[in-house]
Amino acid sequence: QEIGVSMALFDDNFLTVLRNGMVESAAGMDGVNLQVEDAQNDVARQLDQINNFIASGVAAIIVNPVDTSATEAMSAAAASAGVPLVYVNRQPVNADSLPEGQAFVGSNEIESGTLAAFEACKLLRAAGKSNGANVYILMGELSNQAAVQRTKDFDDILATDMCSFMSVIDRQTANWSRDEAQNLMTNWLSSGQEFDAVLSNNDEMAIGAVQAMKAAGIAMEDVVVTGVDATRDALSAMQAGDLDVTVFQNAAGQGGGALQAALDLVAGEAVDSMVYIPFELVTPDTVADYLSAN
Amino acid sequence: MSDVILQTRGLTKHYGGVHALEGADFTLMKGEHVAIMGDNGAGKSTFVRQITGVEQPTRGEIHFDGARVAFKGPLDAREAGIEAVFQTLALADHLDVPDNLFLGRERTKWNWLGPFRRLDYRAMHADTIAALEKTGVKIPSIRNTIQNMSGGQRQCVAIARTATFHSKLTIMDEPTAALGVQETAQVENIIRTLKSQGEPLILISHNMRQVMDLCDRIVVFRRGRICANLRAADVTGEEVVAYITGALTQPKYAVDGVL
Amino acid sequence: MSDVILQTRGLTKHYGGVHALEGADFTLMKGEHVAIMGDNGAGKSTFVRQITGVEQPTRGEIHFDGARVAFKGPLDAREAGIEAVFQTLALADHLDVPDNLFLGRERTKWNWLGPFRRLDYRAMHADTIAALEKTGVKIPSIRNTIQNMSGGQRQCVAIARTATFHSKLTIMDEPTAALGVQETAQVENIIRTLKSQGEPLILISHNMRQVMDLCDRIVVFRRGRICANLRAADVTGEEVVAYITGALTQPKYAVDGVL
Amino acid sequence: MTGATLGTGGLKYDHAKRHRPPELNVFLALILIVAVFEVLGQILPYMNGQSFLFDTQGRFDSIFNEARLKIIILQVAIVGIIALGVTQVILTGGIDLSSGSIVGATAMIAMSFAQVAEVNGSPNTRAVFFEQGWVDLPVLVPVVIGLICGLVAGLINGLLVAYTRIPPFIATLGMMVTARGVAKWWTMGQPVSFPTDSYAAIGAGMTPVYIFAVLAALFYLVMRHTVYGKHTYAIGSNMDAARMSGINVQRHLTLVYTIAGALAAIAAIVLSSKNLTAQAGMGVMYELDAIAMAVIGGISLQGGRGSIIGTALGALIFGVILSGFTYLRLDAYYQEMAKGAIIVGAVVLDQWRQRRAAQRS
Amino acid sequence: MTGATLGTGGLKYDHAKRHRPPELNVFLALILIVAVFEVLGQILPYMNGQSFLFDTQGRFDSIFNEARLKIIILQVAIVGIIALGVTQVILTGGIDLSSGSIVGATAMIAMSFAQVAEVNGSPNTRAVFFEQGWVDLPVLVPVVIGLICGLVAGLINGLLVAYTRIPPFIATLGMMVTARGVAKWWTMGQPVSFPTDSYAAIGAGMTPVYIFAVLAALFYLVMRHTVYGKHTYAIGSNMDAARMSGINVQRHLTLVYTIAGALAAIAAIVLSSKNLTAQAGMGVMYELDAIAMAVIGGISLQGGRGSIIGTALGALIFGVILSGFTYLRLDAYYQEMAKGAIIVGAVVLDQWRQRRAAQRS
Ligand SMILES: Nc1ncnc2c1ncn2[C@@H]1O[C@H](COP(=O)(O)OP(=O)(O)OP(=O)(O)O)[C@@H](O)[C@H]1O
Ligand SMILES: Nc1ncnc2c1ncn2[C@@H]1O[C@H](COP(=O)(O)OP(=O)(O)OP(=O)(O)O)[C@@H](O)[C@H]1O
Ligand SMILES: [Mg+2]
Ligand SMILES: [Mg+2]
Repeated sequence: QEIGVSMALFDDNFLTVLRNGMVESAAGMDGVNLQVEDAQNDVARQLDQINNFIASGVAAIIVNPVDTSATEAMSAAAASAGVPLVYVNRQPVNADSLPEGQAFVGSNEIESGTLAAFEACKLLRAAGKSNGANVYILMGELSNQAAVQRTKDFDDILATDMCSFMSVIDRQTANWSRDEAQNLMTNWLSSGQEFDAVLSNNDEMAIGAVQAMKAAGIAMEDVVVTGVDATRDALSAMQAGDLDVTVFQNAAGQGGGALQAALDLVAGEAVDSMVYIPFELVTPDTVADYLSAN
Repeated sequence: MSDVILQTRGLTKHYGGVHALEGADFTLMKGEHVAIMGDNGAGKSTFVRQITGVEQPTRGEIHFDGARVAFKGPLDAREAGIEAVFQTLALADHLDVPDNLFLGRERTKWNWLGPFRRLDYRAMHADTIAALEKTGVKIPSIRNTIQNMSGGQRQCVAIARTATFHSKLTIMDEPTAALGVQETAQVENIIRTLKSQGEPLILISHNMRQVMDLCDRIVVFRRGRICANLRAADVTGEEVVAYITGALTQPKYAVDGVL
Repeated sequence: MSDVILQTRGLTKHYGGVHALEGADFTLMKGEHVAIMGDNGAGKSTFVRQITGVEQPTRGEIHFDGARVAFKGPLDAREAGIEAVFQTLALADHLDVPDNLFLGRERTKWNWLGPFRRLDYRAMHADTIAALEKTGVKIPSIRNTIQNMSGGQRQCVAIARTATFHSKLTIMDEPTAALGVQETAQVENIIRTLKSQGEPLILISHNMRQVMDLCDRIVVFRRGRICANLRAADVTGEEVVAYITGALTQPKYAVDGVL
Repeated sequence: MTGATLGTGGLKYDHAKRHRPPELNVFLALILIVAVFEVLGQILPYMNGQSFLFDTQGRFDSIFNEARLKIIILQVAIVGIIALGVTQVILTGGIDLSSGSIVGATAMIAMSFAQVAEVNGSPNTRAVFFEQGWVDLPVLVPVVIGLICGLVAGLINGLLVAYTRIPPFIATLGMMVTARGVAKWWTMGQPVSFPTDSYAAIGAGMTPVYIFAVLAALFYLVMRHTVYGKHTYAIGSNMDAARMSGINVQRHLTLVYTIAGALAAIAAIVLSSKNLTAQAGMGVMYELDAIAMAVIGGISLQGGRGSIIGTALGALIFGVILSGFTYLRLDAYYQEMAKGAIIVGAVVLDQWRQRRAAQRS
Repeated sequence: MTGATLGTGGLKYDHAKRHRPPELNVFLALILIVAVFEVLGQILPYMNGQSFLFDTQGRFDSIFNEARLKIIILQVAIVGIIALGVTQVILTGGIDLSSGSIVGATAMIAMSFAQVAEVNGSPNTRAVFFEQGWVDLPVLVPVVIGLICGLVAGLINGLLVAYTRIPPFIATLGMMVTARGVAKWWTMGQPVSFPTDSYAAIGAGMTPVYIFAVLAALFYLVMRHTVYGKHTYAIGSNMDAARMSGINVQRHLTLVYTIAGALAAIAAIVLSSKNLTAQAGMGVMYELDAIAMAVIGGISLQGGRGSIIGTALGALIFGVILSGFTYLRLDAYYQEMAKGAIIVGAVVLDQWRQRRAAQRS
């Protein structure tokens, strides 16, 4: 069986794990052939890829949407060609109204930013800064949905009574990149402003910020740094005491799950139209459990 | 003053430290054919570039057809009625002969379409052949692009362009430099026709015989300055060469007491 | 055969449908100065481009200095000992005069550095002034870039470049076209010096007086073919013009029975 | 045309040899690439003899794999529209790096005026102008607003290039960065979805292909038969000569860039309609694809040479490559590597054939 | 130099007026931009009179905000290294779009030979060559391998441009796509982290700035005082003339692109070392930044004009802009919009001053 897979982006650490999870479980099955395409973060390219899959006559399609609000056209294309379609990892807008033969396997993006920011809030309180704490926010690429969502989650937490003591000095984008985050953090440091926490949309940027702070001789115990993704580099940084919070999402599990759902749909079996896999908070206390996970 | 078509006063152009043109006072009467001569680098082409608006002079005034003018660009000069064959020819390399001949004033149909009006290739084509035949040049196919033309063929295209459109003043900067014997004769005929039609001309040339044959007056440039203004009928070729090389200077053009 | 420096047999070049050069058989003896004349577009420059390796001929053989050659590019031709002034001059617009003069064979120091060997600006500078003075051109500052030079100044730079380096064969394509009276005389002197040194030369020119003065032999091109091969001492200017215009053709060059 | 009217004589001239349109080479490259895919499909064992263009499984009524033919054109139609504008810019000797970003910004802005009032029965509170009540507007509103966005962006490019004389690369690079900023700022990065049905119809099905075809035909005529086209070529061939010939170069350049902006806007409208969403990241790298299409189609980056037909063929080559890779089930990694090689290969082939033709003749 | 040796006479010539290096304009633009930030810092109320370049809080020994000065240069040093190579390519009249992707591929490959054996006490089983036992290698190994990668990529670019005569835009666009594919394929998209200490030292602290400074000085001398430099300018000024003058244009172009590739590789090594990681997406858009730096520094995209000093100043302008925005805490959206405008503005200013200078003199 030929299964077409369109990934939002190949050079994303998390999605790479997810993709590999899928490829590995396919390798373990007989007669299942995966064709994985890279949509390079372009919704239009993704739709074209789906149409190309249809032209090639694949049995089912798995889509990791570039953008969850761009899924309507994809659902329509697959449905009219009668090809089963499974969305993975990012919840499509039309999740409640998916056509017959389509499903979603993944998690709710809202959780990740919320978990991280709330943990930061608790850590700052524990450190006795509940009468006022300054934070910097590192945002991902502004045209990217995860960046927008996670930043919004941060804001929502910061707006709660419990965490409103945290005030944002500045928020800037570092485009998911460690290098840009490093430069940005150094720029912030050069203004000499005091701060207590750095909330980052992903781990890479958090690590960049950590590197910049360490280069400037700032003691990492005094600053709360949060990321999202639980990448290996991040876990290592956490073990070293640099990173305080990150959020884990079972990527490989999602990949395998999506593949199974697709095969079930092809076989005509009943499939839950929504399968949720929750985010999990990672702190120095629990880091050991995740070391070999992603 | 109504007999004067072009007059410059104190026209000056400096390029960085190079004083390419210094205080040129020049007058051209209607119907008159004047030659400009001078060493290489004497400032002749620079003078032409100032009066055709290709460059902005550093100083000085230009009066054309009774009014003071300050052309912002060659478009202005052409609209005022000055046609020029530049030394650099100003041809578009990738276009063919008719395209170049009519560049900027194409024959068109459906003119209400503004910039999208339709080109009348047929009319331009026929006119091109006619214009080229006047210059005597042989071009196997006018549909070939200019970049594939020989040096003389290009020059003839540029001359044909100027000769095709009527103007108040024609300027030719070394028009026959690259031309063969026959073509030179034809172009000289074109110039004679202009004379008989009473159209004024400024001709830059290094060819003494040609200048003596065709022009009423010779203005000599030296080191960026005018150094002589001679009636062609009154001088010999040797005398003109003497002015060019600096052996002679007319008293009224002497600078700093140096003749 | 050892007296022959250059010989072509059946040299032919077609550009698309244009038969620019057709079966040219041409021979040049050591120490001989030959002029090539002909209408505009007759194929003279095309001929030069084939023997200097700028283009690859469609057909035909070239023998140079006793060996059959097939130059892949102008670099080969130059290394074989052919120096040329092209009609298009081949100067780098944004470089200054010494840079252009020594382009491709700079005076250098520290030669063990290979492509990164150091330029000896001082030596090139001095030599440039000397070379320019031979051509008689006046250039206010050789540090100015070529794009800021007048037409004649450029041409003199190109000529100075060729004259500075010794070669087995020198080719000049209309070298004095843009030159003034004085500069032309100087360049003619350079050519006479070559003659006295026994260096062979191919000179393309439309200037009858010049050709008659300087050359031993005149080869006339017409419509892409050689139509006459004349000893300069044996003919008059009028006769040559007759060959150029097609009034005359030498019997051995007649094509299809048409003279 | 008889020989007599073609020139004023001189050399012998062989009329038969004259016409050798360079687009022919591009077309042959296209055929060659299709053939390679077809052959690979036959010889690679895992392909089971599946055909690239033909219907071997009886899925369609015709002998062709219609789904493939459609997607080949459909997936390049939108970038193709941009490429038409970019072609004109390149013909003037310029370059337009901003088209992809203009697509992003225009798509966001146009889409936000094309919102439905209700989604699945409940009010569409996420509509950008929900509070203003600007929902369910007639389709003309978003289209006109989108076009205006593109025109303005193009106009700014044009004014910068024409009047300040900065290199087009820089003017449009600036616009590229700025327009991308606008796209993100418009809704603070939020995507805009749920267009009205009439807006959604613009890019539905094969409509993008028709729009591309009509525009391509139109601009083919314009470039070949109007003063606008002639002046575009003249400026690209020798800007100084064009100026000295009395062409109003500044006004013309402004017009060219403005038209390129408008075409990017059309592409944006079609794209957002086709995808039923607008995203700030839309159109990233489209400018490079559009330029590559033009150059593969034989447009010289020095300006002055090439034709719209070439660009259209270049777009098709792109479409074939993209589809062909999926058809061969090539790993995404190798796809990228191969895509680079094929782009280069197509142009090399073109150059090589051109030079051989020049030599042989 | 005396007047007598400067020329062979003719016109009156005013030696005093000759020298007006165009880099001066770029430098003035730089000063202007710094001044604008400084003034904005004083007048914007929320800035509390904080200074851009000066130390108003007594944090440093000197009067300058040294942290700011350092980051201004540090954040552009790496792209600056690329820009040195790109400058040479542009001077030949070409363009290099592949440098960013070469950075990505080289960083991945080099880094995978620079892995430590143990992370946090446990074996680094994820090291790319863990099974082969290629861990804890001497720093020379990844550096040399990285350089070879860059050289090979550059060589391919150069051979394509020089021998097949396809436009550099296309050759390097192909390499851009291909190299990005290689970067992703090398580890199937996995990032490579945990380098050895010696590798990590290459990009630590201010070392990138020193590397940039040394390379810039070196290439300044090379471009100005060696045959290599002269031929680079000559080719960009008039390739046909260079060929007819007997320069081996093909060999020279190959060399230029190869050197550009090598500089991209150096940048990649420094970058991955500085970040202690290599990612397939590294270096995206660096090529455009590098080109923009060069053009802001006055390098003409037509080739033949400009100097390495200009590029270095262009890089500084970039650094100042980036730092200045953060300093002003400008919203990310407005940053992008403003960045575009400033790039354009800097070049417009430069052009305008040059033209005024030409006019006035
Ligand atoms: N843009 C420029 N910048 C600097 N110098 C220039 C520029 N243009 C021309 N010059 C200089 O001005 C002088 C006059 O040049 P011009 O072209 O007017 O000479 P000319 O009299 O036409 O000579 P020719 O007979 O060779 O055509 C020359 O010395 C030339 O080097
Ligand atoms: N690349 C080319 N493609 C097509 N035709 C060409 C090309 N180069 C030259 N020609 C044609 O070949 C013919 C000969 O050109 P060539 O330059 O040899 O003439 P020429 O004898 O040097 O003339 P002139 O005295 O004007 O310099 C011309 O008709 C020209 O149009
Ligand atoms: Mg002149
Ligand atoms: Mg010639």
